[in-house]
Amino acid sequence: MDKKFGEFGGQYVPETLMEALIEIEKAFAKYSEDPEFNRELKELYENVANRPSKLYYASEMTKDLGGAKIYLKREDLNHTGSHKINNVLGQMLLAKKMGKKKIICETGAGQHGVATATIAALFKIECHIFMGKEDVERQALNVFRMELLGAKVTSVDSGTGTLKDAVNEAFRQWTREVEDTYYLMGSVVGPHPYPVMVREFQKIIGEEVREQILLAEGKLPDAVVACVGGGSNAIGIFYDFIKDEQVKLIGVEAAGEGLDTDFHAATISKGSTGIFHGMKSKFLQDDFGKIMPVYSMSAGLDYPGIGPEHAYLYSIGRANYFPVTDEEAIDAFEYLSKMEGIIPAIESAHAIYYAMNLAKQLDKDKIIVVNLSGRGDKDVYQVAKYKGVEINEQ
Amino acid sequence: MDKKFGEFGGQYVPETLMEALIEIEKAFAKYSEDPEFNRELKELYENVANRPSKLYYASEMTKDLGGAKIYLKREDLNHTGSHKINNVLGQMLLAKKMGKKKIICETGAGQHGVATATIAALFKIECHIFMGKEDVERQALNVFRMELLGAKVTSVDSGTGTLKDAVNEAFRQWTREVEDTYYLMGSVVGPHPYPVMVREFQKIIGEEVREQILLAEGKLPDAVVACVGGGSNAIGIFYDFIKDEQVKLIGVEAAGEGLDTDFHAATISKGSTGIFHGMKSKFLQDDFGKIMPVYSMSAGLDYPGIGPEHAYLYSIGRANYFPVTDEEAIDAFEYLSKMEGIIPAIESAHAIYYAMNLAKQLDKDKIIVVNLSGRGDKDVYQVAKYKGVEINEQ
Amino acid sequence: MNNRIDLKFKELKESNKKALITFVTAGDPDIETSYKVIREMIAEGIDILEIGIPFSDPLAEGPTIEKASYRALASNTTTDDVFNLVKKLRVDYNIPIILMLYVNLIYKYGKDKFMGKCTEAGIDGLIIPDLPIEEVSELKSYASAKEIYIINLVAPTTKSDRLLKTVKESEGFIYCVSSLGVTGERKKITTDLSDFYNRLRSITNLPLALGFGLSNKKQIDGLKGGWDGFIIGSAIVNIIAQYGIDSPEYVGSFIKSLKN
Amino acid sequence: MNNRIDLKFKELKESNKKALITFVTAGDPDIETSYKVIREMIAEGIDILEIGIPFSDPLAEGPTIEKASYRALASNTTTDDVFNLVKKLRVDYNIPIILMLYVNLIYKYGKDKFMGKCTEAGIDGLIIPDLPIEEVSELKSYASAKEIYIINLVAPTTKSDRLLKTVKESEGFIYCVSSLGVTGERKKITTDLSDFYNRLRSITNLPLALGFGLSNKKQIDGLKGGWDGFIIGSAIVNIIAQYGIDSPEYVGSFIKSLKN
Ligand SMILES: Cc1ncc(COP(=O)(O)O)c(C=O)c1O
Ligand SMILES: Cc1ncc(COP(=O)(O)O)c(C=O)c1O
Repeated sequence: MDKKFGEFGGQYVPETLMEALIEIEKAFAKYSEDPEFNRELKELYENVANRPSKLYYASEMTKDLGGAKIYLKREDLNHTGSHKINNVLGQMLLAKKMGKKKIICETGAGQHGVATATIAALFKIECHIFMGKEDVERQALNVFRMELLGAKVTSVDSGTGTLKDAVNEAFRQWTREVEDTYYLMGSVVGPHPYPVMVREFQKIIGEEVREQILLAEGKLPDAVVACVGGGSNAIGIFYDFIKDEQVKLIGVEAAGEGLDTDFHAATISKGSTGIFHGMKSKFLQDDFGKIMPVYSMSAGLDYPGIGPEHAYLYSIGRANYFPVTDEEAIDAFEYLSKMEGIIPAIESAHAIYYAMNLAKQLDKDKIIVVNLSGRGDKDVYQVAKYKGVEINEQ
Repeated sequence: MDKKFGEFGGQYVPETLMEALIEIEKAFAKYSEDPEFNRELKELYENVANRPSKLYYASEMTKDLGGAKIYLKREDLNHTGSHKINNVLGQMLLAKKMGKKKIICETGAGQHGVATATIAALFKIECHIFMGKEDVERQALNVFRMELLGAKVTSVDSGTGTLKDAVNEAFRQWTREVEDTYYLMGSVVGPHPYPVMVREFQKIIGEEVREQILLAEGKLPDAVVACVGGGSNAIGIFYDFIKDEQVKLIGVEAAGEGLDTDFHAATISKGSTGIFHGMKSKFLQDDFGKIMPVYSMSAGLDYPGIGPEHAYLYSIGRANYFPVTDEEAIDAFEYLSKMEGIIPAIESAHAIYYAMNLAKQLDKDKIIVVNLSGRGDKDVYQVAKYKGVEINEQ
Repeated sequence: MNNRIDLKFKELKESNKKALITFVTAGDPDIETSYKVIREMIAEGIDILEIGIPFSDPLAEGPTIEKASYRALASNTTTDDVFNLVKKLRVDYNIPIILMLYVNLIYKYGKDKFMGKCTEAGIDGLIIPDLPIEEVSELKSYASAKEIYIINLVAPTTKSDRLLKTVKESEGFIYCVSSLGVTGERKKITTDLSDFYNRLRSITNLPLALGFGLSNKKQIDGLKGGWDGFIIGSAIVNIIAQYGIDSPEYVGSFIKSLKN
Repeated sequence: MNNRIDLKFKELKESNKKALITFVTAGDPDIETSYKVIREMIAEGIDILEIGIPFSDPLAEGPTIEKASYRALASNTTTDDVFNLVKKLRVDYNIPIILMLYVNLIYKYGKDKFMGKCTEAGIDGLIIPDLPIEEVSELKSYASAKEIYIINLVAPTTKSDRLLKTVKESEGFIYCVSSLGVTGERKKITTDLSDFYNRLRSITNLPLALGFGLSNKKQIDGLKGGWDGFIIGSAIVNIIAQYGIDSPEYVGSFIKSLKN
């Protein structure tokens, strides 16, 4: 299996973890070719994740914007409310086949943590989740949710107490108990084989879109748009279209308070090549290679790196990446709510915003597919606060 | 169209509303036979509600309980997270066909309000929601959610400031603007034709279950279990099985802190026949006919009445109704979370609890289908509080 | 034609007068005050008395009468208390007395038992805001057996066919709702009242009393249509809300202002 | 064989001694204290010096060294400051000096430029905890060109084929990780150390230095296997955490206790 995408990717981890990565790579190579594994996975996609997810024609939005037709890939209607479940199902099934008895993972706001805890509960596998101290405080409800599902949540107060530190701590924990523990990475990041593996478990999104759009429109979309944190929902919807050069692939990254401030997470726009969290890719870092604190109101995009395959697609010009600010994302959040009656995850709202502008510039015979990677219930509180609305539940 | 179910039902409303009810009845009679209306509704069920909802075999629960096979009808995976959307789509489409420009509705915790605001946004119809003052305070987030979707929310501080008062106020408002306004009732309650109409828009649940269970098991279930607030998810899953006498129909009502206390909402267990909110049915009332304050930690079951068709099914012995307390529902809430990785609505958890006990008493060749009417994200905060866990989001 | 309501309208018609019908919620703020308020009203010359029985969920009422209902419930006023109040009034007065109440209060009390108590207390009619003509049969035979009238309501929204059906079934008088909405004072009534009156008059000879939103003499004098009576509720209840146990004299002055 | 590391091990072998390799994070709590701590350590007779460059995300470190990294960053210590520190040390000392740092610090600095600076400052080797043998080629040619050793690590989890590959590629010595987990003191080391040692010794003649979790003389004396050296990190960093700018003398006493 190729460990790199061009110059990006690789396995930059402590020696203690290398054999575990090799073991996972071998198991993945074996099972991804195994018809029984694939049958089971398909069943889990259908029965547990609620796949296939709908491809929804956003008629009101399309009408209102007056340009290209907009379709939304409804990953928000998956069990647990986002695309994260696809990857969790794949890796959890793999971990089970490998005979692992324990799962560890990192989580930012808690989406990946909740998805992992959910499937660990179903699979009766012990689950230990690392979450930055800041995030634990901001997302106390998700902590309770994970605990309710039977997981143990450890608050990480090193570094900035956010997602990257949760990853650090999960790696540390993994080195302690690497022999019987599986690290279930939440995005297309980290050392090989994670970026390949997570992409393989997420590419179902794009495969479904192809079938659905051909059925609905008889042709491929002109552009596919997705938000990019680590990049799993984006690669998931892009992958099947990479070979179709006419389909524009557009990733949207979090510009937070703006690219001209220190408060953003726009890795491609403002980052540079580096090596971190086991991979060579693009990172936000200072001149000496220190990883920078990042910011986005969207916890799922609040990460200083990006998956190596995206760095590669960007380097060869196959995909483009654009920044969208907090404020713009909130505009889109409100717009989609009022226009289609769909409250998007604030992550996904970044992609929606870009698509709103793109649609206006394109003719009516063009088609844009946006990955609605998750639902926004989790973000309503934060948006209310941002808008200055007092919420005091009792 | 028959206005009564045996002695139950009818149209006990102020004269000012009668013509509106007649107009709705006529429109409903016309459109429910109209192929175009039904085609549009089917499309909305599929594209907007995300139907059909899965029938999920709860293998872990079944294994753990050691008795009958348990299937869960996954209404929690519908858009907006519960069965409420089915009814809202049906009535909103009807209102649109009738040329109504404004929608009013009541909501308890906010499920029906959010569903209505969602579809009103999609349909570009003005939406005005009445919600008890107590509920507005307890569910501030849902208020913001409805407003985000473009609805106007009015806090009702008369009476007990809860669901029944919201219904009262919605009726009052309707009398003020009855000519261009459609009252979109959230359950199989109220005056004719609501109980019939809402049932017709919810019966898709049971129809799907029949098809799905025949496919999965080659036979009908032995019991169908659903929680009962007003009774719409219950009638929705029961209706198609009423003719199959061998299928036991079981409604589960909220026993709150216990039937021996004043804090419950167990209408069938402890209520008596009366006339309220436009219908003759069973109600919790005092000796003089005053409606009693009710209690359940589950806002969706916190209603002093029950739909007239349930009162009828109970009176003829076709369906049975059993009480489940707050504490038992929380047990089931935690059990399902840990066992299947599904966090149920606290309403649905009442049904789950009953099914857990029933399954243990039945042989392994028996089948129970439980209506998982909604997802529990909305309830996590409250359950945490009940369990004494401090949640302080920032 | 022994019902006091019929006799009263006959008497008023003969002297070319319109009926003044006034409403009070029994037990607001307590049953003793209600008794005194009613005595004042009768002393000032009202023609028909309408007594409301408090209900937990008065969904046809605006905030004024709704709150009166809650105050009366807070003073523990029951249906039986209202029967006793009427009995006490009957010691001194022969005025037509109508109860206004929600249908569940009758249903739960027992339809037959309730009507028996009405006769015993000397009640002449019932106004039941949540009992439209379609459901009147629920109570009609029980009421008729005890010679109690059920006063039907018609609204500006009521269409011809149902209007016809309603007037056919009516007795005593017809309660004509002045405008859309619930009870309560209104700044302006926008219904075309002369049209409403004419539609009704063309199909019935029964007395037509107008209610909902009426609050002072000037407003009433300015109303279009040849109405046979006017029903005043919230304006009185507002005075009681303001003065509580001291309200009888204020209500009395208000009634006087309506009569002049 | 001009690298100071090789010379040191040759010298130690000849006198049948084991190497004492000690670690300090540069800039913790400030670069001046680091300088003094190092002078003390050298004065007390350590054999090889390992200097850590602070990093924002030291994911192979336990809390002790991790926090040292944050303290050093808080005092604004940069890679250039560390080069200067080594240069200053080289005025007085010829001890082998190894930098411990995360790969990104080299990559971002510029691989070629970084190695040049190392030579210029007088650095002999690099320990890069997140650069396993699979990725060593990233830096190998740059380091070799400047005669800087890259010290490879092996862990108890490392299997035979990779062990073989690693020793083949190694130079200077092999950093043998005593147990699973990150850096930091351990109450007990449960790895079968004699087996670990024998597996390595059977395939290489390179010096084998044991690290991770070693903290005092008694513990080290009790360890199984014929290790050629021991690496002490967290135990020293803990003293610095406790005494801050006053730590040089305490570190000195600690080193003395190890030597006796
Ligand atoms: C809804 C949603 N979308 C997107 C993301 C970003 O992750 P990725 O870029 O891996 O899709 C997250 C991460 O939590 C998420 O929850
Ligand atoms: C998830 C859920 N289930 C059940 C109910 C109860 O309503 P009904 O009895 O009409 O199904 C509600 C009401 O809000 C609900 O939200």
